[in-house]
Amino acid sequence: MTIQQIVFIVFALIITAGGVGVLVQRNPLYSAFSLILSFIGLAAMYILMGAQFLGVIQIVVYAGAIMVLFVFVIMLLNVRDDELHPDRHKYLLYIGVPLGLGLIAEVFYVVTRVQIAPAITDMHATGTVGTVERIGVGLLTEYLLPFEATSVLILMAVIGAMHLAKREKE
Amino acid sequence: MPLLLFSQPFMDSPLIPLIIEWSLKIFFIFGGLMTALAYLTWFERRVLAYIQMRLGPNRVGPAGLLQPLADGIKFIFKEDIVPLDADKFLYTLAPIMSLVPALTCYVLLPFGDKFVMPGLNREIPLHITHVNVGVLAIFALTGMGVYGIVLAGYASNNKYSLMGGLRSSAQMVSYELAMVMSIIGVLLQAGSLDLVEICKHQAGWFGMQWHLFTYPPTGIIGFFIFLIAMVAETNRVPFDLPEAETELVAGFHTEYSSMKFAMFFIAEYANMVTASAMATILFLGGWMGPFVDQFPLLGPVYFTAKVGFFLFLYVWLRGTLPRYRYDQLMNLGWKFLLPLSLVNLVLTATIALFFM
Amino acid sequence: MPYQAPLPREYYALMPEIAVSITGIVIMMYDAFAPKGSRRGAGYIALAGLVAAGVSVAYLWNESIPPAFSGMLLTDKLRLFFDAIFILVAGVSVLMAMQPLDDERLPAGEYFTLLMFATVGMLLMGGAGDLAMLFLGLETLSITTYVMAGYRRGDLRCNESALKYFILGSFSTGFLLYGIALTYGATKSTNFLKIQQAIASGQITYEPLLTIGVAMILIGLCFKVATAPFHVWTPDVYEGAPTMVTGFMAAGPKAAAFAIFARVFVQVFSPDVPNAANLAATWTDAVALIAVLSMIVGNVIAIQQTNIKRMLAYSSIAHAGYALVGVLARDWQSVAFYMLTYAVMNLGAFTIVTILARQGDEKTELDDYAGIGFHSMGLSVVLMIFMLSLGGIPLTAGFMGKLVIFKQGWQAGFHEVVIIGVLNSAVSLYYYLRPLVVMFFKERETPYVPPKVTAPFYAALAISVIAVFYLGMFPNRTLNALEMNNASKDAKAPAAALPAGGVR
Amino acid sequence: MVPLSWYLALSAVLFTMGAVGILIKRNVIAVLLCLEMMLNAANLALVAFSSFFQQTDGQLLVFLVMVVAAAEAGVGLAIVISVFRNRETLDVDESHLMKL
Repeated sequence: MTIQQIVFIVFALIITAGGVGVLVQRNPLYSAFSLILSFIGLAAMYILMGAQFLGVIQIVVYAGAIMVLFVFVIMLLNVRDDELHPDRHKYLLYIGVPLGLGLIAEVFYVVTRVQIAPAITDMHATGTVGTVERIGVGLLTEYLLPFEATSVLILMAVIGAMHLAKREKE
Repeated sequence: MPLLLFSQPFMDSPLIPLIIEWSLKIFFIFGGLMTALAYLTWFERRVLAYIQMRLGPNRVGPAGLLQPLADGIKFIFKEDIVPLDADKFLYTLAPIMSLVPALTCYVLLPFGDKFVMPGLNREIPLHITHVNVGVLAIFALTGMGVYGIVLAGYASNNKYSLMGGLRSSAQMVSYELAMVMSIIGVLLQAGSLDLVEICKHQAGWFGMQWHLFTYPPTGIIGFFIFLIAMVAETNRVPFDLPEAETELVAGFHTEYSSMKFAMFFIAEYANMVTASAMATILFLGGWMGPFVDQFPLLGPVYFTAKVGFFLFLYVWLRGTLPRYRYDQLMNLGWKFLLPLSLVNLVLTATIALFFM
Repeated sequence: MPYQAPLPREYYALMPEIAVSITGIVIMMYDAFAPKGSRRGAGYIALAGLVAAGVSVAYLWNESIPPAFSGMLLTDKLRLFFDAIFILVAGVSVLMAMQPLDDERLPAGEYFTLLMFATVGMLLMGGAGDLAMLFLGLETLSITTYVMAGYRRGDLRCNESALKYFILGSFSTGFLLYGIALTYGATKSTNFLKIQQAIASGQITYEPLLTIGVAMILIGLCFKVATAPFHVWTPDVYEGAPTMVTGFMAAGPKAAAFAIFARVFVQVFSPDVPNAANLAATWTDAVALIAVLSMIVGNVIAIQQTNIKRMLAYSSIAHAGYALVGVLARDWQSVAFYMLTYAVMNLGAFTIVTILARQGDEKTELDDYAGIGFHSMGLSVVLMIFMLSLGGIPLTAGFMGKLVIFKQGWQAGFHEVVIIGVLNSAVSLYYYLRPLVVMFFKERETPYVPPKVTAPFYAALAISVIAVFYLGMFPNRTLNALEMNNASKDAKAPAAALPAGGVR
Repeated sequence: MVPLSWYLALSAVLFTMGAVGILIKRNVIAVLLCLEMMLNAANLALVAFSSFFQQTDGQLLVFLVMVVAAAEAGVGLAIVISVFRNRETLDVDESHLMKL
């Protein structure tokens, strides 16, 4: 066990715990905070892999902006606990849980096989691909068109959100 | 935390001396800062009193200098009240969520350049850790500070608290935009997100090539946008809507008492210091100033003096300005500061393109 | 290789997108500064911009432009033909929406802006040369469409439609993105050309990653085109959304998703690529199953519907099934032609439904159509044309589309699928003819006031009717443009390839 | 050093939790949170591949995905607000004006 592996396991547990928290919590605010925990763990993972820029951006964008928006809406609508409907939507539980178990099984199958395949287990994450310079240069050269396309996307999201959330003038 | 663990020095150098160095630095910086924060309250009350032609606290100790200590003792011994219908877990979590990011920021702030310890022959950089995305990291941490306030508002189960929390989150999110936009011009000039690099970039002109003065008038415009946004970010007068006592009792911390309240209080002052330090680093050259090359220890002095200026400004504003109305606040942020900062950014980029 | 800044001709390749984007921005400006009363102006600006985009597509048609913007944008016949479809769909949607927006006092500026940028999203999807571009184009389109589906924000059904569309759309986005991630992991690139090269040269890091990645992309796309096991959102969303938006959703995003389908499955993961036989066999089986399921599910459930919008929703599921036959046959031309015919007849049908639905989409049940045949003769006859075309009666576009696609399917050896398809089209005639029977032969119990049909509606209907007959009777020109008539099966391999030229 | 497969396994677990959550959660906001979780799972896989291949491409794509996620969250929450305005519940099951 190297120190990186220990760090990985710690943060993997945090991420998984956060994810489970989202599923188990009934109060959406608790779900949101579980997810924030998860995102912070993911940021640590990115930094562990050498993607420093994305690690920080993960916190700025997800934890600092998107989740604030979620929490804000939860508070604005003042949602408390889920109302319980014991009979309804049971069938989705019956679909969802086996589907999840199936996916997990598939994952472990693939993962064990990936470990056998030598091509990708030998590689290790080091180096400088994740620095701000590399990301910035990449965005403005090879990814110029997608980068511009995101501005269109954001503009539309702003206009759309404003239209939908605006109060009806009666 | 992760930033600290994976920052470059941790990976490269021998561990034991580094840990000792770190522990000492953390001890001094945090010890000093916590004391400074405590005295900031004294400072604020005294200055405010002078502005308002009063005396201010002058009973405990000479010139009231022991007042913070007395306040601290009072906070510790007060009864810790948790409202009956409050969400206990979140109610307790909120002050922690507020304080921890606020204090963590200090890990990243550079107080000066390196200095060589006499006799030890060891270069000690005057900051706790050094990451090359410092500006972003600070914004990440201050962004996390919103949650404390939001949670406090939600968990108290009190409509004034809820309103305060809502207002605060909206306010902080709105002003963060203008704030980030206003510093992009600076980042463009410095070509780095590294706080130390940004400071060093301002070393010219005898230590006075501050971003405030370069590329006129963009530096000054950016600085003022940053200043306004920073006051709004820290929820201070004239933008202290979340805790506007005339309408919201005390806003998000209405229900808090004792140490929990103290933690919000400390967090607010800690954020003020961070914001001032950021303004110093980004626009006023950080530790740079005349003769700082010859005497590296002048760096922290300059730095402290500049931060102190901003802190005085905070108090001054509080003493002189009335509070904004909420919609005025939002209009100012979205319809004035944000467009202005965008225009400023374009202007900076144009000047940089043609004159660099 | 060092990076080179894009050359001017690469910007030429982007002209349609630029034209439509600028139109969108101009509409926003116009809406902000125009006097309150003038609501139609935005629509006319949109039409002008679309015409400009159409001209630029025509200009690009005979140019040969290598992949632009570091391989992000491919310019070939596939892209340009689909671009033409998108622009046509957007144009008819603008015409269809002008009157209802007026009547219901909905903000016109935002609507046309959203429509314009949805078109930009579709255009980017058509020209995507990279999984990143594909994803962004798809998301631009989806996000605008979510908003348009909930455009009538005071109406609960509309809100729910937007919510369902959003949740299932984002769910599928998650699958698509995960598929993209795994494909990237398998091929070390997101660029289509490089992915193809990696597959051809056998440099896949790990085979199952690619298989699962492609499967997930398939699932994501099937959600978007609404094919059978992934169709559950379609009827509710189509019913709840404003009818003009439903018309757009049924024609535009579906065509765009099929453009990607053609690009990804017919070209990139084509069995013609060396070493791709296993992968292609896997997705071919899956797509065949999905196609058959979609046809059957769509048609059988459509028979039971009493709401015309729901009926058209199920019919669109069935049509997606037919179009998948073209994907199976590895023939993007037939898919493109099919989407063109489907778009015009569907838009026409939805225009009539919009006209008859009145304000707030109140009259979309079949009973509302009872006995109007002799009161609104014109509308009824035109609706009849579209319904017959959707059912695939000869001399109409629908027939030609089905003929082309089933012929290719048959030649490619998917006999069972084609037979099921033909049988299904026969079944579908039952429910396509039902509104006609109701309109002409059922007694009306409530009084009927003929709706007001204004110039934009006439224009939309005229375009659709002319297109339906033109494609139905004289399809040769279009098919020639697609190089379908003279292309024998042997000359197929180059037609299915990505545009050459390499990535700079 | 941490092998690539660990990251992939974690990402797959996260993706599965997100997908299952969308199916079993009832509160719309929780469903939106699960959507974010799915996107993040894909991001983790992309970053892992990208840093193991020593290519910037994957990380650039992650950056774009974050933009998309922000846009989606904004629009999604706006839709939630518009639904809530007209009907005072966030239960997905209660959205059944139209039969399935």
